[in-house]
Amino acid sequence: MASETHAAGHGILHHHFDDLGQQRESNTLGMWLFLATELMMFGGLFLAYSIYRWQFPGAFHAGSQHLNITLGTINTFVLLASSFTMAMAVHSAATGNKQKLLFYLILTWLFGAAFLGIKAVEWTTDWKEGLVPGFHWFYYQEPANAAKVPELFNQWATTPDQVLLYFVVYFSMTGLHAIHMIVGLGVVGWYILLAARNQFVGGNDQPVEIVGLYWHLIDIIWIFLFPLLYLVAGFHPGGPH
Amino acid sequence: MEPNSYPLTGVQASSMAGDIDAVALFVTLVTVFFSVGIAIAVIFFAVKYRRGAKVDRSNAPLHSVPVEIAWTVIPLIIALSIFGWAATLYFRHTQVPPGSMEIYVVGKQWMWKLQHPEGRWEMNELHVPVGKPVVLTMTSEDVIHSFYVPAFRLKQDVIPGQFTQLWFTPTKPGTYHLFCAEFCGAFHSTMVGSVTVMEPEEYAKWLTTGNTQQTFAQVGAQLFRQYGCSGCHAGNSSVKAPPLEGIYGKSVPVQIPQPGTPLERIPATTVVADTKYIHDSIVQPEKLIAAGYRNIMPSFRNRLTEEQLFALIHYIRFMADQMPPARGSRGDVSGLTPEDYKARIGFVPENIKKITGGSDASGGRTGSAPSGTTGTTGGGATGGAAGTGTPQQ
Amino acid sequence: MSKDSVNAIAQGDSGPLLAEPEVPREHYINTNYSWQSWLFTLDHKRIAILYLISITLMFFIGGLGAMVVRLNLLTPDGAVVRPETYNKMFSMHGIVMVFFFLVPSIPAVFGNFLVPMMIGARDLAFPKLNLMSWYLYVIGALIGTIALTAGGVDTGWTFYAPLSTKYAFGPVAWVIVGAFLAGFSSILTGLNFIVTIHKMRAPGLTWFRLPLFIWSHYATSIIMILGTPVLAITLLALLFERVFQVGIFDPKLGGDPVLMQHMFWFYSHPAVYIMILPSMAVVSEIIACFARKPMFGYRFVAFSSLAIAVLGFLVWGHHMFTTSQSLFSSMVFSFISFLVAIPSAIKVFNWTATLYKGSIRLQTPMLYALGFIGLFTIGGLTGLHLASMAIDIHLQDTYFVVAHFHYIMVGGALMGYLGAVHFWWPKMTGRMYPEAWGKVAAIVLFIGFNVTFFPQFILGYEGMPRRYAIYAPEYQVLNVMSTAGSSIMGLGYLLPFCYLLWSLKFGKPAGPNPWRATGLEWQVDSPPTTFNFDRIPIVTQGPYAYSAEADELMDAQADLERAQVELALMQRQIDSSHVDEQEEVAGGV
Amino acid sequence: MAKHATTHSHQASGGHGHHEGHGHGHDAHAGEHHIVPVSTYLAVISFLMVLLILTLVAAAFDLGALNLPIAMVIAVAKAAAVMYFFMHLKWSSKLVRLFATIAFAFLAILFVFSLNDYIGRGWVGMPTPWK
Repeated sequence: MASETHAAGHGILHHHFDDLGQQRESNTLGMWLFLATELMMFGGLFLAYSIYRWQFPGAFHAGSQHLNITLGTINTFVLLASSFTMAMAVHSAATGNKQKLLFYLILTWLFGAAFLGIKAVEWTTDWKEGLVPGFHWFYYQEPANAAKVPELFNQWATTPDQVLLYFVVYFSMTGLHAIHMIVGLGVVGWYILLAARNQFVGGNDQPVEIVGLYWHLIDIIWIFLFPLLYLVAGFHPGGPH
Repeated sequence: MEPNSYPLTGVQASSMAGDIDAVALFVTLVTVFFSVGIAIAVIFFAVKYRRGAKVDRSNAPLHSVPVEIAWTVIPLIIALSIFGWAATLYFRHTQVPPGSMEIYVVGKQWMWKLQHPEGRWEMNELHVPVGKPVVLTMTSEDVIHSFYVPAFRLKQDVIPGQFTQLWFTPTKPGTYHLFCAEFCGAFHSTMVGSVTVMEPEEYAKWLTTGNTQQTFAQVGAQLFRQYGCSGCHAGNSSVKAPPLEGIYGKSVPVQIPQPGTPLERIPATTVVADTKYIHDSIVQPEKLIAAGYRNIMPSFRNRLTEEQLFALIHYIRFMADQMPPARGSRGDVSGLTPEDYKARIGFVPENIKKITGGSDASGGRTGSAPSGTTGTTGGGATGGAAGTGTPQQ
Repeated sequence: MSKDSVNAIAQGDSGPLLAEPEVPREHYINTNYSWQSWLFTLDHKRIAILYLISITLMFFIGGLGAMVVRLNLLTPDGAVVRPETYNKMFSMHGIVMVFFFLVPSIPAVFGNFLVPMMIGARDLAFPKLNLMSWYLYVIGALIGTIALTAGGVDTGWTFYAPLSTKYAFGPVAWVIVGAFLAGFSSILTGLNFIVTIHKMRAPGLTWFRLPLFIWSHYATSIIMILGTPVLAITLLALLFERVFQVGIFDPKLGGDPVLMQHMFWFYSHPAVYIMILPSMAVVSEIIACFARKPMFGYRFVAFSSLAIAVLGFLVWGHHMFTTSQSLFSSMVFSFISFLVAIPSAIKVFNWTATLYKGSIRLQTPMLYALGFIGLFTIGGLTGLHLASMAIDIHLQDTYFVVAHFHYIMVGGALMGYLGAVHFWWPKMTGRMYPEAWGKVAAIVLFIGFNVTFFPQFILGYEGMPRRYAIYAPEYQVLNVMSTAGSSIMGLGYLLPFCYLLWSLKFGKPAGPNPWRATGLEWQVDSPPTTFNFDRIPIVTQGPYAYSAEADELMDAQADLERAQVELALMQRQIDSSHVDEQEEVAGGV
Repeated sequence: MAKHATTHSHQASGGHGHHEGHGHGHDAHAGEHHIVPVSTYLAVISFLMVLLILTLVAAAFDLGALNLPIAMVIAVAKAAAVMYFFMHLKWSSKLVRLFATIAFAFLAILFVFSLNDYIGRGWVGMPTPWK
């Protein structure tokens, strides 16, 4: 490792910092700046979402009908819970409790994996139903679903093309979110190994805090995605026809 | 041709050109004033205070709030006056004058197709009479293009899936460049042509020559039958769909569908049936539902070319000119009583009474059947103003 | 007086060379010559050098595109290549120059090299991230340039949908990947700068003691981290749409190509400030140093950088006056565009005022800085034409726009970059460049630039659209003029390239502070050691503690001494015939 | 050599001092990390779960145009709780809070100025006259 360390007694202080306080603050600030870029990046998709939903409200209502609200709710629960366990992991690292740190990190990882698993189940269903734009889009072309097209007109005032646009937005947003989850899982998994090797002891708890910030941001993005994508029409898909 | 008063800028051939050149000249003068001023100051200082020059260097000021304020506020005032002037002009540029002669433009890689209502169409060439406002209604078949006539000092992007408009009043007969200004692929630089401004009599003569077996409305009428529009929309065909005679340029009652809310519960509102409304109704029939009808029309998005859409729109407009509906006929939806609605579709939209009850609108409408292009285009142009018709949730 | 100094003076250099002209024994370059020590370095200075080499390469690739473009425009029907090739060439020129040269140019080279030194730090806050940003840049640039040269794309650097997603030929997806990676590299650079400037300033170095270079780079970094992610997601969406033919901007589905333009310009307009703010940073440093005066209105210049960064985010719609953008929106964007002119004007006025009562030395960096002021003023003011909505409907997408942004990008950003190269060359390499050649190149470049781009203003007003391979014959005269100018400009670029390379071996050793400049970077050796400072300095004063009056006195004294030395030398020449030997010794190894 | 020394001292007095010292440009106090009691985290996660249920409840009623704003308000409350407590903004330095705010401010710029256009024009794209 080229970044030799020289502060006496502290193997964790990098050479170019004066002291641990400065290093810790820099790391925190750096992570928050990175989160700001992540927010702006998702922001572009949220903008596209807003504009198209405003223009094609029907498509977004109709499209959201194809999603499984139950699984979405469970996933939201899972991700909120993982945020809690991650916060606890950070707490355990700060208090120097290695056993608890390991426990909570593993729990966080499991929650994250569960989230992706459930997401995978949802996507598989979409795939089977032919709701994946560009790859497997036939739902509204199927003879069996021929009746759905006039229904789209009558009930949701929309067309298959616009529902397709909704699904493009849906897969872009959840896809980008899932990529972030996968990265998060990788890092948390690696940190579990590091924690097992006593890497986060003796005041070196900050890496856990930093990865925690990232994890919470993914959670926050999902907090918005859930109502925006799943609950467009809520549970009142009403309207007699 | 008379000598050009702005040798560096080319001919001014539209009513906007002179004004745009004037504001551009002013901004150019500002540019010259400041850049020359700065250059002189820099050179003067560089010479006077060059190293070794025996000059007074004592008490050099390092900051001065009054000076900073001065050179903040003065440029600001200049900048904002330019903004005001240019914005006023631009505002005028967006207001299509009533009674403009309408020409349809379709851009595609790498040609312009221009359609005169009288039936004559042109490729990469545009003939217009001098002194008469012309409005181009434009769209693209593929990528973004931009309709640019330097002599008019005007351009407007031509965007797929959207209508854009550009109007101008040619002021000087002659032949001018027509360019595509937005990069549109391999042969972008050959997507050029010419605009010929003619004396009105010449133009009238020109219109009757060449490929004019059919008027544009006749082309539209053919499509109207070919694509089965007449099956539902023709005057006597059916009660499933609103008849289209006479609706162009008028206020028509519509319902803005709200997802999940049955049509019966949605109050009706009115929009002006202008070019945009009819275009939308063909490619996005689900967006606005003619009040009192079911939403059963299929979308023609991607099934009709933009040229065909223009022809259909023009035909519907033509019907308004030629066949004013009699009061109370099927074509005149405003004449329907709530009972008529009930009989026809089984329900009455919530506030339809409010809208159809006031007979001023319908009275005015049947009273003077519009004749000639001028009247209806006026309606169309103002329609653009009033009928923003954006769904509100 | 030491023998060395006497000899340095005896050599008659124009600036008073009082520093010790010797390359220090140990510095960041000679610590290790192995390729690993360069490719895995965490030293901000070495990473800066890596960037310098890679962006110079990119500059010449982009320049190649420009050359073909200019040659082809010699005749109205295309002198050398077919329209398709022409389109690929201007796209290559634009994409390479914007994404792989201008955006990283000053921040990644000089920002990396100088920010830590100027604030008295040993390195940037995140050295590994810094190295990673270079790798992202190199990979992105490689993918991008290979795709651009091997296949070629005809999208222009703006990638407008649906042209780029459906209709363009060639490996558009790969070019987008390249630009995406370069974007990420710039995010990491910006992040590093912000944290470093906030957290690693030397004791006593308060915000208002910071050099304006730091202020400008701070503002630049804000744009980098907040703007670039939006470009990234736009490019991702384009990529998705290009590869799978189903996408967010597809008009066939009801998607809106104008939304793509909104998202693109949300980054790409502020990106103009990513390119120009660092140049302003350089110019502020050079003007103060070569006028031997503190910056006039320091605080106004500092805050105008931040004002530009923030206001710059609110004006992107002025690129879209001729699209279907709503009138209201256009009005707002136009109004703010006029406001953003003000902080730029403040800077220009303050630079000019700094010259007043200075002791002005017209050495090469100063020539570039003064050239910058002139060209940037013209470029900025012609921006008013384009911000005026009514004029813009005539000028949008014509050569007027081309001329305008080249006055900003080349006349501004590139002049600043070359000024920085000359100003900090002695610091980076420890050697002086040949001053006379430097001046010649600067003047050639200035003339060539104006001959190239001034005619384009007229071309544009006469209505010649940009990106035309074939054009109407009446535009030929001005196009030929422009091409002629570009060949002069090309020479102006080759000259520095040659003499700077030459100076690496044969240049005179510079000593720590050849310009007698203030600023912490000048207090360390040239080239500096790996960790810059032996001891972290304590700062007690603001920047630019120059005094024109004191310098004049010192110079007069130095001139006197030089005259004495020359006299002595002449005496000695008469006395003995061993002068040659002495000069050899003084000239250094 | 004497000359060199003079030059150097000129710089030192003119530029920045070059002394031994160990003060810092940063606020040493803010660097300390706060140990948050577990009870706080428990309270926050309970709050989040309640809000999740509230989201579902709100979605079960057809409130027309109100559904979306309500859902968004709840989501903002959730996000705020996560940021404030889980992400330690409550105990963070002013600088970190500032940048957290700036990110949202620039996101708002992106939204407001883009939507400005869309709300200001008819969908099919004719320039909408000034009103």
